[in-house]
Amino acid sequence: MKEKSGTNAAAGVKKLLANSRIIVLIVLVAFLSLTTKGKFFTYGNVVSILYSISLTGIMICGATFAVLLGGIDRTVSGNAAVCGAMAATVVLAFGQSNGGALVALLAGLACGIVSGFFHGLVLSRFAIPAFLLTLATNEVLYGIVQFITGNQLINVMRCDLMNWIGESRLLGIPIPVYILAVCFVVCYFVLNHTVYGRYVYATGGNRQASELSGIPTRRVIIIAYTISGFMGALSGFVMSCMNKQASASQAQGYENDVLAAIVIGGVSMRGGSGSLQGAMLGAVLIGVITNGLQLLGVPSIYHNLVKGVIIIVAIAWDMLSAARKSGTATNPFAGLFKSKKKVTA
Amino acid sequence: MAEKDLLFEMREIEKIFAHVHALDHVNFDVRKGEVHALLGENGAGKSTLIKILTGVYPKDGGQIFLDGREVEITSRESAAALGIACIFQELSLVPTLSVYQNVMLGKEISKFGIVRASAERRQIQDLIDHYGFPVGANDIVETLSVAQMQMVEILKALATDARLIIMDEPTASLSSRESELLYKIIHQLREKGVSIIYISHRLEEVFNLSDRITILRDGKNAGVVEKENIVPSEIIKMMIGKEVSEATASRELKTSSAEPVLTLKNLTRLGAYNDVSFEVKRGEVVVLTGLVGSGRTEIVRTVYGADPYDSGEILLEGSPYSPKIGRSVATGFGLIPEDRRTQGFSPLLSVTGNVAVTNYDKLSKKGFVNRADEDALGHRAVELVDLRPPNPNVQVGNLSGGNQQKAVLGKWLTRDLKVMLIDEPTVGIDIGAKDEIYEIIERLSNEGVAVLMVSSDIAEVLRVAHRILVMRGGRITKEFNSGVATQEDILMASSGFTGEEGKEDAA
Amino acid sequence: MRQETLRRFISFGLLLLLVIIFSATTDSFLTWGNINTLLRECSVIGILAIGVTMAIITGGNDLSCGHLMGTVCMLFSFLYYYTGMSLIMILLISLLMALAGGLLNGFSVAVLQIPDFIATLSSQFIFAGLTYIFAIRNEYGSITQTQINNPTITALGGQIGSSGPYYVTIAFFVLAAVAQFFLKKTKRGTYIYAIGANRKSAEYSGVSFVKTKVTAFVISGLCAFIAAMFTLGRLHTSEVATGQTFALQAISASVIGGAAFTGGRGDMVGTTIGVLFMQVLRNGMRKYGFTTQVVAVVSGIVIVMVLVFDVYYNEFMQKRIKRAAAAAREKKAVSANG
Amino acid sequence: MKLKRLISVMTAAVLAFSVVSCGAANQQNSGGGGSQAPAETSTAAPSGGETASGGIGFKEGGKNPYTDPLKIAWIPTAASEANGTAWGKGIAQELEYWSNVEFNIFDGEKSAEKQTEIIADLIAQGYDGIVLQAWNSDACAQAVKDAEAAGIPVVCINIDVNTPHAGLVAMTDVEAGYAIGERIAADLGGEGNVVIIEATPGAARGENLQTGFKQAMENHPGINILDSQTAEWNMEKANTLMQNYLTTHGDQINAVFAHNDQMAEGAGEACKNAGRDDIMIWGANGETKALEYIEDGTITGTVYTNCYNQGATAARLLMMYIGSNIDTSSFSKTPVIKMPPMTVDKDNVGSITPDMRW
Repeated sequence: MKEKSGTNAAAGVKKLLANSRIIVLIVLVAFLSLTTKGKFFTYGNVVSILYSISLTGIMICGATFAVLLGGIDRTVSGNAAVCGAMAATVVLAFGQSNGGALVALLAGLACGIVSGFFHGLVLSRFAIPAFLLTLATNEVLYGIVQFITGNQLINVMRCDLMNWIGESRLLGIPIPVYILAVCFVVCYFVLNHTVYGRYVYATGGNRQASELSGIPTRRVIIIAYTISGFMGALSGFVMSCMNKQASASQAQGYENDVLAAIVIGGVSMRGGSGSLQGAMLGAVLIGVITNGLQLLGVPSIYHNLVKGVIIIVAIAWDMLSAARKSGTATNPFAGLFKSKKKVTA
Repeated sequence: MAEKDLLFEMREIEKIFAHVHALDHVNFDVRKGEVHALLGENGAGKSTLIKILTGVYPKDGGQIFLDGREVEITSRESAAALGIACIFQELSLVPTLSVYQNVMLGKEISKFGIVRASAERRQIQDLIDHYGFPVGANDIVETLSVAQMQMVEILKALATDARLIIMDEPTASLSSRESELLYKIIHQLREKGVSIIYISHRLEEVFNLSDRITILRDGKNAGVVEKENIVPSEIIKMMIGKEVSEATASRELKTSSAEPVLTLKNLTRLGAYNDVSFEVKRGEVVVLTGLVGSGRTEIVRTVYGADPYDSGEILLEGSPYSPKIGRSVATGFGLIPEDRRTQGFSPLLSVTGNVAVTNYDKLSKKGFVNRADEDALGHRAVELVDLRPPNPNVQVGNLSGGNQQKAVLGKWLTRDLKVMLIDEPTVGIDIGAKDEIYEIIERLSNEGVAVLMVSSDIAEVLRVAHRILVMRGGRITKEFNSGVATQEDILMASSGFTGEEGKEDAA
Repeated sequence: MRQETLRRFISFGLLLLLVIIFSATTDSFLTWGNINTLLRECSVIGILAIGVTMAIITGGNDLSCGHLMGTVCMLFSFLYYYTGMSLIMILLISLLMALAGGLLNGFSVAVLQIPDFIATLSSQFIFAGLTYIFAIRNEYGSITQTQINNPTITALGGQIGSSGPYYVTIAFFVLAAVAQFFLKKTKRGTYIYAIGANRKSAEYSGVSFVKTKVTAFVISGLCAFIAAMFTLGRLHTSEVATGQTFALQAISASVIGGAAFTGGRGDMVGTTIGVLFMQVLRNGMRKYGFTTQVVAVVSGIVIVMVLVFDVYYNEFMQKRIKRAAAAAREKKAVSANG
Repeated sequence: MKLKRLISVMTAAVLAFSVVSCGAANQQNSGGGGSQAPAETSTAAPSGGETASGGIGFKEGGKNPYTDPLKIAWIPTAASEANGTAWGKGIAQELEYWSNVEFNIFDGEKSAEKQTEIIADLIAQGYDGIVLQAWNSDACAQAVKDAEAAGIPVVCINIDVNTPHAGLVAMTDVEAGYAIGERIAADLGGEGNVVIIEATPGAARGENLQTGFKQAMENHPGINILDSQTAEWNMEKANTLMQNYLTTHGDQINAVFAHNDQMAEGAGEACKNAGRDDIMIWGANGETKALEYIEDGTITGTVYTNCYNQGATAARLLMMYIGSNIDTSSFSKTPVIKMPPMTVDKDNVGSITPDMRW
């Protein structure tokens, strides 16, 4: 949790620059602006990058709560698919009216909340690895989606409200980007300016100590996974609006992109450290890399390779610089080549 | 200093952490077959020096000599090769492996990589029988008690027939009986010519065990004292640079006349405590003392609601009270837990963060946090406990032991408490910080808070208690509530002596 | 009872329960043909799980072993198709590729000190990228495949006699036994447990964190190579998506078998039970002709129930042991004072 | 009723053997480097397999498809894909005519290993027939060979496997790609620039469409392929990719070719937002939503296939083999039934009646 003890803007910027991801981002932006003859750094392109990460971004707002508590939520994609399918079915039942869309949204979000609540309940009571539990329940959710959609595409073409969300723009910026911004601001506020946010960081850092200082740790965990379920569902609804369609295989694979962004954004997997803005920065970084590669016309087959290398370089730089600063960095190669020779007499 | 019988010498050692001088031109040497104590407050550089000697940290300046020749210690292996073995404060055992695997870790007897387990098991069992340790070679470490684990640590050092064994706070969690066993072993080692560097906060232990004492303060040498001219108060002054009175007898004990805040009636829990009844009055400091494992911590955890109890009754200000951990803080309880590192604080939060987390019932407005109020409370907590350096924005995990405990105290001082529960407040804390913590406890009782404290540090008990209850095997066996109690009275009561010499009934 | 044996007893019991349920309710489950096929199906994931378990025991993880296997398969096809190299050379280069993959993971975790999750997540991207690059293309640049009908490779997919156990199943059990011996009986194996359970203490005793982590990931790379060869034996070709979901299945199997993300726990017997459990569940579900959605929901729920039961039973046993010890202590104290 | 069914099965069989390769793709798809592209047109009658009686009759000791209970399996690449479901519906509708058939669907989970595993299991369970949408023509070949050897006829849908087996009812990937290529070239008058939105690299359908499209491009040197990148079958990713294409190439782009309808719809949304209604956008598969997008002009056209028919044809072919004495494992070449790729655009989209839409 970034301590704002009145350090002035300069110190803040300095700290920001120390974070290697910002530097990698700046280097990337500069490089891409030059090589794409200025096409990269235009208003339109920046908006298109934000648009491309809006769905994963909404999921990240929810999943970060789970990761800060030392867990993981792989069911963001399952919740998105269930909510999308439920919403499409409900809105069709209401004859694709705007009122129907609102009811559909509530129905979808309700599914997300129920799913998140269940995960919180189980994970706070039993010491099960969240990675594995949510892996299994994601399968269950996609099974439920197949029930709802009967493995067919549910087309929702005529609903004005959903079409408005899916395709229209305000001041040139698509609605999903606004939704992402609102989610980010709300979650940022909850994490950094509310009691609950402080409880999340305390419980993530040391659950036993938090319990002993009177924090209702079980409730903290349940609420965290409920928020994650809610955000997954909301992202699913927005996706269905964009695609004007709900399908049984919607949002598959998004849980890996969400996890990659959160982890690259510097949120520790053991819980207790990292921030929402860091996770969002991870998403932006991946978005910029993908966008840059597409603009440069790099064939798709090389995208994965480049993405993997850049991530390793950014994180390694971060880790080594942190170790060097704190004076504990012994020569990493010492262990590798065990010196056979006697100690220099 | 005769050169020849010097085993180890460290000259002009320097170490810089994030441009802070942790060690500034420190000199330190150890003779063969000598018990050399290293004293100094937390943060004086003791453990940093040891970590350089054991190759954990690289040194930034100075030289190290073995038998007169200069040596470079770059890693654990090179230290072990030189015959340096170390027992660290926080237990460094592999919980999922067995005792013999732990002891032989890194120096297995093996052919082509395949370990000859039976040979190792026999060798370790012989060593155990030789020194009479209460442990089996095949036990899995995570099933052992803290005391037994400490024994395995020492076994590890012995197994490498090291020439220098460094012991960092070895008796912190041992009972007096187990400590006696350790002293016997140290004497045996000294006969065999093994040198020992001994670090402990139990000064009486250090004074009668060590041949020489080196004192460090703020990363610099503060003096070397031979066994003959050890003067306790002098040495303490060198350690903390100011006067401290060491109590050998308690104040005038009295039963306070104020109305009881916390009352326990025949409280019982199978295997922990049995038929315990006592009261803690407003503004009174009641101390439960006794041997490790006599049920004291369990009582405190039960009152706080962390553990259940089988039968008996608890009254708070006269009315029946069933403790629930979630509501304890709200109803005015405070707890300084036994194991500070794992139960005391959230390491990644700052002092302000930890303090705020415990006080949100009065800090937050409708769930929202006011950053300014939080900072104010953080600063107030830092003043109340006189945290040095007084910066509330440092992560508590990075503070020294004494400051961590002050931060935990700060969590509660900022609240208006009815009952303050304290469990072994000064384990692993230096003399200076200990004194300040006692002053804080006294200030609490003067403000009318009922304090129930658990402690096995006799000097501490005498220094702080208004009333002393001695426990053995889960029962209160003796109460001192009048006149003056001395160190011997308490020692005798807690180890089961009933006044006649020499008869000790079973614990 | 040691916690380890207790944990293994539970997972073996659950496996047995599943087999009994399926054998009772469908007659086509408990036939040698089905069991033989079942063992064949889970062996490739089993071989990968051996490597993954090593990584998990060191307190880490390996998300990239499936993708590495895919890359090795594709490299083999690439060399086999485009270059006239001898089989031995191709096998050697593929082995080097697999070990290099393991080394990359080991290097970024141990030397660059990147947390296992991020390191293997990134190497997952790198291996996927390499697989695309090695893919064989027709003159229009589209990815296509070719049959590998080299006798030795196709033999790998075979079985003893006409209905005997498949070579891949034998390889899996042999490798599991060798790995179990390595973990329990050798120095390097003890170091893997030590680094996983308490890194600092292991390092203080002279165990090199770097070397142990590199060993674990290189073993995982070796397992990926062996799994790749048997996959080629089975499919006679390789395609871009080969193995991409295998890592998650291998991790699930290891954890159900008793390995713990916190490190220091787990072994090959547990992992083998976990692999068999997952496969019996998948194979059994297929016997009822449920619709695809029912299969997904039921198998997901069964895994969740197993996880919850496993943890609950452990807690229950732990409490019982503590209470029994406490009662014993109490009796001793009473008899002393009585 | 049974007799009528037998006759219709027989006619389908005859149709299979005298298949006429429709559409323009007549030249042999040589395909460099020995890769056998599946779309070989074959008119060869199944050599061998004639029984002594010289005609097609019931297999001695084999199952009588009308009375004995049968078990048929359908293995799509992914149960959750719309076209997979449509084929499944088509097969189910067809099998309703046979009272004694137990029809089960197994999820291929987009993995050749998984489909191989399922097929091995079906052999062990003694299934009578398998309809397979292979994830990969080579990777599933061995499993199909095992099934055929065990006397289980395997009919593939859309993607063939490189081993002779009972039959293939193809939606024609290469021809579809070729047809779209020709159509774009014609509409642009032989001159102009095209961007391609690819499927997930390595997916057989995507690669075949790309091959067909590039074959067509050989006839029109004037058409230039500006860029070709993947959107992983995904509508929202295609939307972003199209925006990036517009950013990079701007108004050079005259046409877009996407490997499936959803990606084409994504590109359509992106172009609509950018105010570019001059760009021709082509998809493939012919999903209902694509047809509606064609109707309101967001995308130009697609290649439609009646999946229900395709499924029914596959089922019909399979049932024929089960009853007959034709030993499909001894085929030297796989008989192919081609579902004619119907290029659909604004004018003829009306001809696809609602019941044909999936």
